[in-house]
Amino acid sequence: MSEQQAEVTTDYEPRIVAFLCKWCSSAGSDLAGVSRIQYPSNATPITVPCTGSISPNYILSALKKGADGVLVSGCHIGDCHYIEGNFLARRKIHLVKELLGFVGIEQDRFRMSWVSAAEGAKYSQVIKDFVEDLRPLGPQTKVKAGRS
Amino acid sequence: MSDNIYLPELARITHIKEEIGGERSIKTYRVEPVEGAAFEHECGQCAMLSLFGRGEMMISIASSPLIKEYKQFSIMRVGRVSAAFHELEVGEVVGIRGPYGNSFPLDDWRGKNLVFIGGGVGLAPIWPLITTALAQRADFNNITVFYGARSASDLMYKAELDHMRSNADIQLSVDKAEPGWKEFCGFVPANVLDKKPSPDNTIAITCGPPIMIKFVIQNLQKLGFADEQIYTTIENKMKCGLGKCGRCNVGKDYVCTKGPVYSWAQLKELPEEY
Amino acid sequence: MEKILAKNKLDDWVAALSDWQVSAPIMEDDIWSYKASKGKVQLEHSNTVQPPKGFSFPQREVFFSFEQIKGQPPRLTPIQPKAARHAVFGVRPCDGAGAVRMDTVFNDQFQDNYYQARRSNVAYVGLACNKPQGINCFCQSVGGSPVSSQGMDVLMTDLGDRYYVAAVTETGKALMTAGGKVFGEPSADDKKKLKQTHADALAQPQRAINNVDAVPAKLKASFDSPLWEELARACIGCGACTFLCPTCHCFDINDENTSSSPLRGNRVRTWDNCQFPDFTMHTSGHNPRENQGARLRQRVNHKFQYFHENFGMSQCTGCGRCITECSVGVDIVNVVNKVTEHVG
Amino acid sequence: MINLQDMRDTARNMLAKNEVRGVIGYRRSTNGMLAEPVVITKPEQADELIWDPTCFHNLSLYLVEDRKFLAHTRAKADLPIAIIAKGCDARSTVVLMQENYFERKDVYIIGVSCEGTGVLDERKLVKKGIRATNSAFDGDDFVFTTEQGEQRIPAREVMADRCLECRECFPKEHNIVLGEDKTGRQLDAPFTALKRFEELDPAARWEFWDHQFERCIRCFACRSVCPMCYCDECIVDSTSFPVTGQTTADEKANRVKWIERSATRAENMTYHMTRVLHLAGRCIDCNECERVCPVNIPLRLLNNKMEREAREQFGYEPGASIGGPSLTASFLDTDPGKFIR
Repeated sequence: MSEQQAEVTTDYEPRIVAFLCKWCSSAGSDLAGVSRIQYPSNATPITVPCTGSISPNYILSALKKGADGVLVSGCHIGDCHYIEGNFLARRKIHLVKELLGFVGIEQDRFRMSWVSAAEGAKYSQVIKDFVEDLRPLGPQTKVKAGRS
Repeated sequence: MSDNIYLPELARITHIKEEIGGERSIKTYRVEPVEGAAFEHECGQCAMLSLFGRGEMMISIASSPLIKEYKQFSIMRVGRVSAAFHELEVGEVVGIRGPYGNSFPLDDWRGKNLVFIGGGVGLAPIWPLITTALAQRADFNNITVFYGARSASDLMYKAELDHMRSNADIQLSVDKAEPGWKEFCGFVPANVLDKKPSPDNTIAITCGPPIMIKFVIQNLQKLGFADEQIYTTIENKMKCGLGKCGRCNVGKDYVCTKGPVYSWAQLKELPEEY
Repeated sequence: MEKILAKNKLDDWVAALSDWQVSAPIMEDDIWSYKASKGKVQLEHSNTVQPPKGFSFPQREVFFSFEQIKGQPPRLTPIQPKAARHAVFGVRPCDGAGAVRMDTVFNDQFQDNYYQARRSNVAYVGLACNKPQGINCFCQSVGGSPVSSQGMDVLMTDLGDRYYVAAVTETGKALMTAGGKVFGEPSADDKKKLKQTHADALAQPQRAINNVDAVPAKLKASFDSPLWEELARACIGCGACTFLCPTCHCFDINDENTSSSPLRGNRVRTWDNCQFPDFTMHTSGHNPRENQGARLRQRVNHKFQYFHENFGMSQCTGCGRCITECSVGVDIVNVVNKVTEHVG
Repeated sequence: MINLQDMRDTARNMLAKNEVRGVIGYRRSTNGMLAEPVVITKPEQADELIWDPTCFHNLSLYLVEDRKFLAHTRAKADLPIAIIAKGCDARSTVVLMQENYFERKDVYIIGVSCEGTGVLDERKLVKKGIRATNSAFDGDDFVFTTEQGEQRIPAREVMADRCLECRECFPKEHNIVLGEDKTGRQLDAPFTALKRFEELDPAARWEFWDHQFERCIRCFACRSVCPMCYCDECIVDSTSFPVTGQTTADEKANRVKWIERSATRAENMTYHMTRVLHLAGRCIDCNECERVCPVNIPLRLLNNKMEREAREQFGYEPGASIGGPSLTASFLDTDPGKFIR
């Protein structure tokens, strides 16, 4: 522990893959930008039609390709453009999160949030919090390819 | 060939010709080694072409062994690697290893009549044979080339074939009649039966879709060709080209090393696993 | 060179092989598998679940890495296998025979430089089977024997409190010479006991393939038999039988990219399996071996007919793994017997 | 106690009366004492059928194979096919019908109750050092024939873990059923093995799974044996099986490669986790995947974890009813959402 890990974590910037629903969270992230709200640039956004369309495979794939954290963000419950997409996502993502924890992958590496198109400030806060929570965990090496 | 049997040599594309357009377009590529001389090959042999990051594919060499400076390949756009190949431009560098497989016994055929029967992209594997025979025209008796495709716009090597008419009997066909088409209308096997090439002192070489080959052979037999007078090539999925990866076998033969060239007399002894 | 090794001196011999990595069967996760020995070797195993073929033919091997910056020619860097000398203890005769089959394939016509680089550094220290290791052993049906030294560098025979150790190759002699004084000279009694042990081993009952010499011709005549489909009815098309086979050598080659810009990746060989439907599927979707019956036939014919026609020996060495590990009872001995008994 | 003769007579009569196309059941294999799956199509084959503690296979897999075969040959089946189904097999048959893989009328379920026991875990028997040539049910015991003579062992000592924890050893969905309903005879509480594992801290759990995933040889026996793994298109295959002459080069070229062929830890983990998530709410704990694994990867733990989450968080029981919703294509307003920010 300690020294070696501390050294790694000081100049370490977590890389986040953020799957954002096109109708809410993606618009929310735009609003954060347009409103010139400062937030860390660690997240690579990928816009998807709906959180309900996210296959667990996307999340595993992001981790395999070396993402330190994965965020799934969509409309608040009741606001889904497709009525029930985020309800379905809530179930599916719950299972993914539980499974990751079960095999011993830090559950903090995976996060879900509801961010509406009007919540630019919330989006920036979600990213800020995520980056801060990821930082002490150090680089994600468990699922990343090329380890063996 | 280097000691590393899986390591391709780098080769530069020096010429690309679009033979046929459409979804399943066919392009003809010339490649030259980036360094040193190209390997020697014989008519009917194949080479493994590499596009790094995409994979490898086994393609028959479509240029005559008499041409030393480059190798020619006609590639149809059908899968992962071939689709990516079709995006390439002149000057780009690919990988090549080979030559693989056996070859047509052209030397045994000197003094004979040759009848070539090709369909679609199946003209490419026998093209080196046709061009070599024509380059050594005096060594052979009559040379006839039957070639057909779905439509006139699906015929490859059109200009080259027209150019050959002074030296060989060229018989083209299209599957269905179309305006302006003056030659045979119908499938290739029917054209063969229509023109009735004589089996006397003749070797027939056919390549094309499996179903075409099947009927060509039937019709040749009707015309009196013996099994030993009929040659064809077969293909199977391949990965190594070296008789090791184990997937291209037809019975005991790995097509990549024992094939792809077979006389019908040999092929009919093998199970139909291709 | 023939010596005697007291069982309690086995670890001393292993310790003397300081220039060698030593692997031996170890019980872990409830299965026997070859693992680095860490100085202790106990040869009390029934056969391992996986044969030792992976030492020279690993499940995954990088041929070369490639890198291409847009607009520039690709750069290829061949990856040569690390050449460390490796002694594998406790190899059973069926797996020694398997090594001979693998060598045959990888040296036929084109010598496989990757296989050879590893193989030339692997030495097999075999252990004769005084009795069959499982209920599905049938090495004697396929030209092998439970006391065969085929493919081995050294063959050990368990004589109770001691091993009778015989060098088979020059490498084997070197391994034994390295042991120096841990070995003793065999007495006349030891030699007598060895003879008796081997005779007893050969007399142990095994499963049997009927009329084995006629099998290649009979299989050839049965290519179109409807029995293939029937016998493969339960087959689920997994790869357990071939991946665990000491002689199955089929592989796939793929480009595995690690970066898209600049393009970087590895060309990788991985084991493949004739029981998977995609194994022979053409790009067009046409599949010459369309159903599981045809795929079972390929596995059986490759072992018992094609290999015989090409190399004059059965590719199957009778280890029985494909039977024991099949989850639905596909049994190669039964399949061969059933198919061939239907031919005159 | 199930009377084998009843099972054989049922199969024989239905085949003789032309009520079914075939009967999927068990027969003696040529590999020692084990049973193997068989499809019998003639009344005279009925005497091949057996019923003993090695009948662990989930035969509903062969309902899937049968459908695939029919689709491939474009054959039409006028008659149903019959299946010998234990409680777990019947539940997976229900899931298949729930997913419209086939209809209820296409299958005739000959239910068999596991009664006082379940089926054998062969590995537990091997660990006891018993080499048997035959096995039989007898009340709460299994009776093995060995070289030393008959050996009677309490079933719970060598029974499969899933049977110890089984909540439904009686096939609720059936056309006819053999044996008594002994629901509630459960020997261990559900998820006993899972709970034991979960006592480990995350680092220990990771160490465990890291080791397990590294060992996978990707023979895909787990996928091949699973009745729920019926997809024509699977991320682990090098090709998509619905490819025909009409499939365009673009479709083939643009197929996403989610996973590499290399059996490395990362790829293996991606494979197994994807599979587990795809089975969530569909896996009925027949545990065939773990049984067939040649290197003993404890896949049941993963599937159990999903099963328990579904049960405790969403009140979902897989294989409960043909008309019911599927786990991941349905939701409740009360689903937990506290983890969402």
